[in-house]
Amino acid sequence: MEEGFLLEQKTLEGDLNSETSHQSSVDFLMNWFRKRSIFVLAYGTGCGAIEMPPTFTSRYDAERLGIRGAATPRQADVIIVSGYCSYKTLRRIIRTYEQMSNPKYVLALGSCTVNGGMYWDSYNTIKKLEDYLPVDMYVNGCMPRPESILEGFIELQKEIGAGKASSWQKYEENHEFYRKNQEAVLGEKVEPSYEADWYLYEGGL
Amino acid sequence: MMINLSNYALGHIVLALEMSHLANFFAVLILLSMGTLLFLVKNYALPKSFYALSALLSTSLFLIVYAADYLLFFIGWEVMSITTYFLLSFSVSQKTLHKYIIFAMSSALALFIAILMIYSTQQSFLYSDARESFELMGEFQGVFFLVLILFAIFVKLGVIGFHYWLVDAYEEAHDIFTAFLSAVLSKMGVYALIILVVKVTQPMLALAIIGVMTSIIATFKAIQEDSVKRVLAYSSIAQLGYIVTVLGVADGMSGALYHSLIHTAVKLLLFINIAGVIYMTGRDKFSQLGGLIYKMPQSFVLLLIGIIVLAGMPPLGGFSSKFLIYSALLDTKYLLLLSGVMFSSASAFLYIYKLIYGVYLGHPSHKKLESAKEVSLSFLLPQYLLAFILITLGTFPALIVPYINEILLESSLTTLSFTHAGELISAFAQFNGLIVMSAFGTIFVLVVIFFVSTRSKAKEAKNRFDIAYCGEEPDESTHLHYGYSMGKELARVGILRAIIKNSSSHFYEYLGKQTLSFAELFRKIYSGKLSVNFNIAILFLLLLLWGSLR
Amino acid sequence: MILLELLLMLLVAYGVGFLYYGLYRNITARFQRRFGPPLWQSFFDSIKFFLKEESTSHGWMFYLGPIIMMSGAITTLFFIPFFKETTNFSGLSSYGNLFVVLYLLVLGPLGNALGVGTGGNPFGAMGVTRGLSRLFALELPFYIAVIAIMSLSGSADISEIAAHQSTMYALAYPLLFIGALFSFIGMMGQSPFDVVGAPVEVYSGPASEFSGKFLALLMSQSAIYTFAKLVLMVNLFLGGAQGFLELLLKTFVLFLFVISFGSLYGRFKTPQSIDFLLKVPTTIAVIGLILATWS
Amino acid sequence: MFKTIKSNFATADVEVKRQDLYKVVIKYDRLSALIDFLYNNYTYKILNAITCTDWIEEGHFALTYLITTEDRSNTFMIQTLVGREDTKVESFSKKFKQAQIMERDLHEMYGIDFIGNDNLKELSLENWVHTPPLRREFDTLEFVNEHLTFREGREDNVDVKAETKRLRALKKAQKEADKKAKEAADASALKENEDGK
Amino acid sequence: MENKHITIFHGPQHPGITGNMSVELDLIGETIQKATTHVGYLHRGFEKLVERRTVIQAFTIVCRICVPEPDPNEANFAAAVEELAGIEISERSKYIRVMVLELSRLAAQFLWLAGQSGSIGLYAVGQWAIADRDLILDLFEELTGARVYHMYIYPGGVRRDLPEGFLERVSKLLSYMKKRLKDYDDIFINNSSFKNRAIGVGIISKEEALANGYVGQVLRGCGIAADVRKDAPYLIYGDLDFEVPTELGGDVYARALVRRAEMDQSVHILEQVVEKMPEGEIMVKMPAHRKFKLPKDDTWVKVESARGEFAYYMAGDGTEKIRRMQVRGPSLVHAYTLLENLLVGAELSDVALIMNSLGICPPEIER
Repeated sequence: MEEGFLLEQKTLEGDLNSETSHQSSVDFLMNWFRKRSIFVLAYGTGCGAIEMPPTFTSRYDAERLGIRGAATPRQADVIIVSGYCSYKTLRRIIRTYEQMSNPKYVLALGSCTVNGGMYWDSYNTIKKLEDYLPVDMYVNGCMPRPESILEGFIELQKEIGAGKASSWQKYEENHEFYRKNQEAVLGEKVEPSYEADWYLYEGGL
Repeated sequence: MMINLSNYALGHIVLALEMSHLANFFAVLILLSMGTLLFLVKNYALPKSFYALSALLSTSLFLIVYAADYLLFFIGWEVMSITTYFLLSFSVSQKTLHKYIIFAMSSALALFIAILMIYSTQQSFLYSDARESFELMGEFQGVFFLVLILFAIFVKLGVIGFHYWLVDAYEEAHDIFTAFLSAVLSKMGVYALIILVVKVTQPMLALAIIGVMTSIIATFKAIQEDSVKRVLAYSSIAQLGYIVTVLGVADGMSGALYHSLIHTAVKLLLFINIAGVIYMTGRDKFSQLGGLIYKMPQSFVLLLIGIIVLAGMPPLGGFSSKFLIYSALLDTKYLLLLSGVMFSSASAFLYIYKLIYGVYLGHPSHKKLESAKEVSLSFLLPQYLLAFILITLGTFPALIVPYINEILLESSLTTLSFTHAGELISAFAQFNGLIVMSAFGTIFVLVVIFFVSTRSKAKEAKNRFDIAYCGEEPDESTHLHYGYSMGKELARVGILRAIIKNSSSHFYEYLGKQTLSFAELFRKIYSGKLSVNFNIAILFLLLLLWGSLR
Repeated sequence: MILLELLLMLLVAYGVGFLYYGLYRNITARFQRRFGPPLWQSFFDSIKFFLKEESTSHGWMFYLGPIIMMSGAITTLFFIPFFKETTNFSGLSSYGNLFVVLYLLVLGPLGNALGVGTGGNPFGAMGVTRGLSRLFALELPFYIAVIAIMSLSGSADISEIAAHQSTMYALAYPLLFIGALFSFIGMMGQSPFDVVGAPVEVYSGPASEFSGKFLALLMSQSAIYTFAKLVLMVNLFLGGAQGFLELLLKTFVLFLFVISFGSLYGRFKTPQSIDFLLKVPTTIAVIGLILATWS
Repeated sequence: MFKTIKSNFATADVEVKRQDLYKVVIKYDRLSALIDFLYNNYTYKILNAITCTDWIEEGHFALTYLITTEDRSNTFMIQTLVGREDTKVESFSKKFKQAQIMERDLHEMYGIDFIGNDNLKELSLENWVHTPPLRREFDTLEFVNEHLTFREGREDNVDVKAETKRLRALKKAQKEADKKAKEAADASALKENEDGK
Repeated sequence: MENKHITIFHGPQHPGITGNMSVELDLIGETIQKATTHVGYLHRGFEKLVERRTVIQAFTIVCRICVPEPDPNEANFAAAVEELAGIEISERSKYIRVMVLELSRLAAQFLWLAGQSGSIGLYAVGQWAIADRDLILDLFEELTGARVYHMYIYPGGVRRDLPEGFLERVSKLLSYMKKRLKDYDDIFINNSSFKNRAIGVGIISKEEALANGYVGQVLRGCGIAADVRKDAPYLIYGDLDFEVPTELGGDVYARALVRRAEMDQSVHILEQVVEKMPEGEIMVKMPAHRKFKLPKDDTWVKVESARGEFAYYMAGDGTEKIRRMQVRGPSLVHAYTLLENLLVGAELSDVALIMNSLGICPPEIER
């Protein structure tokens, strides 16, 4: 029994390290630390949140892969958009996302984030998350099982390790595009108070 | 080394002035306060009589300090009390004035009787005869004498139970005068305690216990207050509580003197700082201030130095005096008292943080505060001077030890050992302020260098509302300043609620009501409240005189 | 020479601190019936945060807050000798004493509190208030115990106190030790006194607003701080140590006790924890003090 | 009880739906009197829910108040019909505290004004400027098509019957194509075979 | 002008909130002066979506109304449809439904256990409880094919028959649970730190609870034995032997004790169901789903969920589609009328505790 578990752990970790890439050793080290430590924001945005406790507790124990929860967006690396996203929540997600520090990643859970899922004709949920936020990894299903969430995390970690997960750069570069889409559903007046050049900030200590 | 200035004989009463080291020490405190506060004067349109009365007040203070006999001391004390009354009357409400004058008069009365008791044993007012006179008194008379003296001094110090007038007066007095009250007039209480009690009697455990109780209770009272000046007033009471405590034990004089100096300097610094804030914003409550740090950065840093000293944190001067106080208590094995003092000192962190948070940190609680600017140099200069003194005393804690030793020698007490200015040595341990300061400073600089050179760049938040706020977005109308609320939760703790909720004012209000109804009888004969008080006082005085001389 | 020694002390504290944190996470994981993270996970976390591309700052005081905290932690460490009866690894302890250390222990958190206040996050201010409210209750039993042992040892010098114990004070004066231990659990931020950063109540308390390298610095200092506190406790009550092995053994036993205690109890409310600390451990410590110094 | 209700309030008999569920339809102006009657004379003291059904064809809302006895063994459905446009209804929030939130919900979803309810702010929606969503004239699909984009490839929004037909035709065509291809392949194979020979 | 209080949000992005909702709190110190609940972060317009779908299409989405325990929704929906269409289901399917409902209640109580212990920082209990809940989810997966959203209680019966040996596995789980639940008593329910936090917090009076239409553990925690299973028995609950546990305190601890006792009762009911499970059909004959029409009629059905009475109002209009389906979950009144009153005067530390003990579940409030 335990052997089987240890075997699984070994496989998962081996899977994590399987990606070989051509990076400078500094980048490699940096990305290695980044992928080995993932703080997930405690934000159950939709019904997928019900499978988060199993993922993070004793049965599936995401902490063995270095994945753990973080209370505030300031401390988090990953925001999980767990399922459908009503406009009211979308606004909070955008604000929260913009408060996270670079590099940051978005993991989208469930079919609803892909194409609206069950709620394709609902007047209050968005249908395609990537119009509003850059998504690093979609985990499909309604709802995704803890195993698939872990799988999604490992894929994300591999991409981080290879330096390929760069959705945050995409968000910076295409900020106007995202902002336009966000305004289209949230309305002009609900614009979060950051200015558009917020991301162009340079310098600092 | 004593220098007798003069000896005048009035009948068989000998009056004397003398310039002892102790007197000089307190004179320096007076000069320091007056010197620094003078900077501020030009910012305010003060009535001419204010200056005249201040001059009178300072004269009386020097008379108190340099008197070598009780009669001159008493005259000085009286003049001080009465000029204080007039100085207070510029801004203080009638009610508070009444409170003050009743307490001041009864304390004067008590002092006077006590002095007469000393005189009646040996027919001498001189300090030099006092100890002998006290020993000659009978058991009952001795206790009675001490009670009277301590009552008089406790009123001036505002020891808990006698602080009824003090907090209100501090709050309502003119900003400059509050600083003076806290920095100097309370030190006169300390001086009186040394002259009239410590030098006359054996160390009294009761005094130490009262001191500890005072500091603990005043600390918890301070935590609850919303007004900045009231917090500082309670803080003064608490700090004086330490001095009273340490004067109650043997070998406590060095700690008491050191702490007097530190407390004078730090309270001047804090009150001048707060005066600047009030001058700039017109607000004096935590619930109305906040977020001034980037508007008034220099004031912030100066207040920061002040509160570090007030907290007794190691690199600055506050620790040096605390260290002496702790050592004295440890040395005399008053271990529970020491725990009490340290407990009070640890509790003080809360109001100390509230002081700086409520005024400078957090969010501005009103739009007006966003347009505040740095105060003028006349506010800043004295603060820089005081901050320099405090930092120097932290780095070289033993700098004034030789001088304190002179005072101790003069009172024939054991002196502190002295190696060099950086090292403060007590009976139990020593610490090297220079090393602590330079270690902390060096590490701080190294960490800053390391931190600046890391890969991650610090990005300024766009505005003050860019905070992690559970996904929601605060705006101008959201109350985010926690200044008022700090420490309010303590009222939920059973033990502390007794301290926080009960107040001596209940007792005095009850007493006041009884007196008023009693005074209704006299009202038909006398008119005017004050005169009634005076008359009652005179009656009472006659009664007591008769009692003590019989 | 002394600089080298100080550097070594720092490295040892940093490494051992993170190692203990890793062990802590693994041991609690086993309490919770799970596998737990890699041993050095906390270290990875802190390095990861140092490597963040950006961190949000709220002005220079906010910037300096964690730095003061880190400086406080390192300074505290340097004033605590690792071993007794030797000057090796005694750092700067001969220039300070227990009073200095007791105050230095608070210096860092207070400095950080300034940063927290500047950040303007109400949860941060609430966390700090909780911390400071709890602080005095926490310190009282500890102070009583420490004062008693200072009086017993006749010195306020930590290495002398450590050397003075022929039988360790924890055994000779168990009541004092128990009183201090309650405080120590709180100082280590363990249940039931972990009110400061309680995530379900005040978000994450003082740390709410710190991101990226600020958080990394806070994590690193916490590792150093933890070790410093453990060494202090060993010196004061467990008879000090004579070599690294003894030091690690004693600190680890203490650490293990604290975390086991922490994972078995829920969290008090702030007033409850103050009430409890002012009643039970204080009474124990006072009785201990009276018994210890009666003669 | 039923007789009193019939004679004093209702237009029709009380309908016994289940042994624990009665239903009565009454005029709006007798609603509050009936609820008071049940409240005062019997133990129907708990307001369980207020629901609204939009009968757009008939031009009215059916408001249903569900009142339960104190021992929760029996529920009364009191239904009343009110107009669809600018509906104004007396609030029950003074009598039943929980009515406040239920009415707020209905106000948001149907646009019914509850007079006397002091808080009718938005409950679930945020900055909603369109038709109240649960009214029948609000077409959610149209709204979605107008405001949101789908990922390409999503084909939910089709008529099932037509789609089935289309798929069948597609399948058939595929089959035929397959058949043809097979035939061709067979033919070519045959040819190759023949060639090989 | 004066700024004595401080306004903070407890949620939506907060570790101490039950789901995606928020409570706006005005505090002085940490004492709450005013609480305002905000929901709507999860509003999907179920009631609108149902109106657009045929009955069986609607069946697939109703379970998503309440995430922590979807089965009461399915049961309610099926019961309402059956009542409107006049369908009588078979005995076996009734038993299977009861089994599913009770298993789901047990799972929801474990989730509550995790939340409640997490709200006082006792994380070990939470970890255990979630893992134990997973054992139930495994059974669900075997039975229905899904861990969370089962779509199993089909109008007219249940979707699939029990797999072979399923009942044995259920009884095996039950005997494990019986042993395991005692551990939770030791480490959580009887833990002094939980008692310290929970006793005397969030007290609800009996009169208020009755008058304002509160349900479930809130009523049972103040001594009223309210339980739909007893008051208006549905399915086969009338034939089963079980008790409605009550406590008198009316506080968080009383509600915790009630919940804990309900877990025992669930196990007890499940044992009976396993024992009595009859043979027979699982589905009655149903019309083809595209031709399945509901008459123009309405009804009100309710079941007892893990958090109290869960009711549906359903009206048909003679077509294939449902004219109106209103969901009245237990949380609507609890989250507003109750929570907003209960929090005033409480401390910030109590918020998570009280919310968990009320079992507030936002998706069923806003649907």
